[in-house]
Amino acid sequence: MIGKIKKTAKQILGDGTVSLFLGYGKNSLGDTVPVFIKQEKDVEKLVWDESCYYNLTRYFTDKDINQFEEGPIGVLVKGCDQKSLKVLLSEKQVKRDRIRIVGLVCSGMKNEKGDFFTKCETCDSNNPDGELCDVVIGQKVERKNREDDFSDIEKIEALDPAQRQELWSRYFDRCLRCYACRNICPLCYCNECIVEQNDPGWVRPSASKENNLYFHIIRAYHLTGRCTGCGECERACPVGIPLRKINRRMIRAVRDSFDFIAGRDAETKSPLACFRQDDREDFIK
Amino acid sequence: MEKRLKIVGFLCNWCSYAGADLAGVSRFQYPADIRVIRVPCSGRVNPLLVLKCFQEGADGVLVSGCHPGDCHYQEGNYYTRRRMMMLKNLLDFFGIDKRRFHISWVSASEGKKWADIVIKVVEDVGAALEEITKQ
Amino acid sequence: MKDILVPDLAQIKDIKGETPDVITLKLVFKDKDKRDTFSFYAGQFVELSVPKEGESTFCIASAPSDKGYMECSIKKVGRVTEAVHMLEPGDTVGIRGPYGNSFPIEQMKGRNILFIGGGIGLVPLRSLIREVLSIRNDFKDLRIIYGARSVTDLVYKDELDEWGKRGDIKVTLTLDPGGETEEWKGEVGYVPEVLKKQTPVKQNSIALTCGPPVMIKLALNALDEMGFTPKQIFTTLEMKMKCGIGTCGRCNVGPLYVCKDGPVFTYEQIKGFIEDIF
Amino acid sequence: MSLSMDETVFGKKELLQILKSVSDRCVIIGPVMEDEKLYFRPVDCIDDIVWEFDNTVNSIKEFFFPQRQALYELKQDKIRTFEPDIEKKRILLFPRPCDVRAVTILDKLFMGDYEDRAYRTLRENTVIMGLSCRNPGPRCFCLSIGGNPFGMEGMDVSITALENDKYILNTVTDRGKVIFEGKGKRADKEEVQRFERLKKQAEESIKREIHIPKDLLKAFESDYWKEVSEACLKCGVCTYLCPTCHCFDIVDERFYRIRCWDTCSSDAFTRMASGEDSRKNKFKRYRQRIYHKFSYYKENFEEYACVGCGRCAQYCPVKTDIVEIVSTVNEKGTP
Repeated sequence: MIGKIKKTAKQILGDGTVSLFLGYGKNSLGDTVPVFIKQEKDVEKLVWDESCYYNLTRYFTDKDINQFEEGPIGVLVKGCDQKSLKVLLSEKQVKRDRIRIVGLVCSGMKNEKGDFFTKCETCDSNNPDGELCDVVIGQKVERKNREDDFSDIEKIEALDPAQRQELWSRYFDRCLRCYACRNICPLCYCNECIVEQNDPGWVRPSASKENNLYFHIIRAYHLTGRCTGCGECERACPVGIPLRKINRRMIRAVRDSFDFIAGRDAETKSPLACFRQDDREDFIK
Repeated sequence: MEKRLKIVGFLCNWCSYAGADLAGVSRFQYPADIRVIRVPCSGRVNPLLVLKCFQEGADGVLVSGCHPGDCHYQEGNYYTRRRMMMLKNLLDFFGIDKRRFHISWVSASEGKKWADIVIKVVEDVGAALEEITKQ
Repeated sequence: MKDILVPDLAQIKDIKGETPDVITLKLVFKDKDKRDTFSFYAGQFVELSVPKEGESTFCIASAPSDKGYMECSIKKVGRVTEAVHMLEPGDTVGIRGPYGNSFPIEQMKGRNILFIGGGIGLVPLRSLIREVLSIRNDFKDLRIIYGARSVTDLVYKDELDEWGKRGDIKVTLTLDPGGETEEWKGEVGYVPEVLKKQTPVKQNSIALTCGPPVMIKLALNALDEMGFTPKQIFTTLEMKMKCGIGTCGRCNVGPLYVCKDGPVFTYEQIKGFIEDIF
Repeated sequence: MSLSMDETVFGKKELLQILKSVSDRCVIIGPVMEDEKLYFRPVDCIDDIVWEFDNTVNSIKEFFFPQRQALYELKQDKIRTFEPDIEKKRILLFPRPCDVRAVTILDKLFMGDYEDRAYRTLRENTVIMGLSCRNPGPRCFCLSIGGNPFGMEGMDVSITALENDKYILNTVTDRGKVIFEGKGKRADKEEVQRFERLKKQAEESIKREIHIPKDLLKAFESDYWKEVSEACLKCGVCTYLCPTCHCFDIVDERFYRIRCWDTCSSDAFTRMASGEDSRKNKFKRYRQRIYHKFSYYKENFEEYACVGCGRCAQYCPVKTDIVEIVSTVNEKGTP
């Protein structure tokens, strides 16, 4: 597969279709890292293995990568990354004609310990959507769709409010407010995040149990109806806060209330940006 | 004297605010634990405002707007409905008691309904807080 | 032992409006000892706190020879400064300082001095100009080039007039194109351009500049082109600061901290780090 | 520092006994497991402490320079200051030599020209009992930056595991001596030799080396920094977990003035109220971090602000490797 990836990259870099190619490479420690390839000769840096967990669509909205001005960007996307890409397209954050999508069939990514990520165990998108991709590389794999298994969330819901509060405050107590969760998220692209605004200070910048709680509520709320569950936030978190659980809870809420799943297509508006007259209102007095 | 609660009410100018006014004029009795902020539309109530209230120590928050179909701006309250539904959902998951956050539709003519809602909200918030202090 | 990060309290004695968005506060320390012992050099700054809002860095606008009080001119731009603008005479603020180095007044003696200021950047220069004028005979030619966006944005108008009438100091005022009115008698054009037109003598001279970052950058270039050596050019820099004592780590220009080693630098000191300043 | 035969040897039980005997007078801070990861935390139960580990997620800097610290309360016309919470003395148990060395590096800043009172108070009321690093991790590079896996710099007591139930103690300062005076057994020749042997083994097992160019400043304007920072996310993982990163912010929360950690990669770090930001691009921020550690700090305090713990490379969400980046500045960066 890596041969085909390199060949494709070489080709589109060589004929000038793209000026930059986003892929996976290795650093001197042997860790997989995102690589930014600008020259044909550098395609040899590309790798493909079970540690290519990065969601490279994150770099489309990176203000420091001005490559779009020079020409389209080529990118490797797995099925899960593609969902984020669809949200970005529907939110007009990236133009389809400015990217070349190389879809990769993926049979799961593993963490440093060698275990599959939870998201991979319940993955329903091993095969990228051929209609969206310019090229798809890899043999199609058959996997059972298990993405609607929310039993982990239900376990938390079964607790009473005080217990839930205690559970989360234990996690948020060690939150460093490093914002890795926000910064790695392909959909957290606001020009100025509210946590960095000081007037009014919506969220207090110092890390305390309470301040962190509000930061995480706001983060999760802002991703409601948009998050595709790629789980990069949870992976990036240095102190192991199960952020994906929060996001998945909202994925389920949006699915149940609005019959919407983010990342299904690149056209439908986010559910909080539209409405139906017959939305449920049993919670309203 | 019993300790007063601090409940922030975001009231739509076109309906609930007038409803609350009517409640006053009609001398309907309701607790004074609510502090009213007049907003041009319930759609103006950014969920951040609700969170900020909680963060600054509010015991409860009430967002009140027009009945569906009655929005002065045609559709503001429909957005509110979706937003607040999700916010309520999320707060609940983090263990912030559901009873501390309320949404209501009160029209300009529903002075009595306003008074009843405030009574109910104060009761709910009070009960939620009591549980918290117990623990 | 007193905590270095804890301010002293000062009372606002007077507030003077300079422009629609700049006011000058006259501050007096509440503590008598502090009032008597507080001294500073022209170019130094203080950290001013407003309760509930925060702390920000402001240059001292009064001269060291003005005893018993201190002045700060503050432009409304952000959270703290907006809060400052809401204050009234009699209100209390916190003051830490003075911090930083100062203008090289000894080195300036016996030389021609060129002051180049833009907008609110006149504040630290005003402190220095007042000081220099109080010992006028120690210096040779004095020249001020000061520019602002429009007539209303000129700060210290009364003093500028006064200085202009003195005869022993040449004052050139300029406004950004479009900011002038019909009665305007001064120059029109950006400060660095006006500076180039004036062709000040570079021998035995020292140039001092302060203003918005773009202006400083272009003024430094202009002075450089005119043949001023990097050692002859002094600039006072303003960067985001928090601690004021070189520990919080944000205001550095290379290894030098604006709060501790600055805010007054020679062009020579900062030349290698221009990318990180402007 | 090498050992003489004045050192004492303890069994694990004995050590626990001694620690327990002081635990009512002292707060004990040590490495404990929390959801499968190891952190330094004040412990309630000494038995929770982990005795064998690579390294913790957090460094010990937070016990001297807390992530969030109320400095004082400023209300209308009154200031109320707070004392750091040191009702009891603290024992910091088992930090690695790199982390302890980091604290001595921070001392130069916080107890230098301007003295930070809170920092000094916390520093003076803490006894540090470090644990030598017998099995350095794959990302460690302390040797090449002036540290040592068996280093004792900054420690009051240095503890080294000789074998399963045998620990050799070196009391470096009087503060450390007081606790262990008259206890334990004198180390014999064999034990001292074993210590030396383990030390050598540990040193040899460190394969990573950082090469810091002497003329780093020459590469300041190089495009190299744009290249190496491309993948950077501008998050604060590296700076917050770094044992020497010390930049902070001062903010108001209600009437409290709070000092909290800040990071040079944050959007708000150098942005002024006017919107001007002198380090707007991420390559500038990344360069600032590298230069602060390897150039500016060295120039101001004669020491690199890095101890080679490898946390930044380990926890970086995009695995940016500081060793590789700094070591190749010369060949790739100098114009």
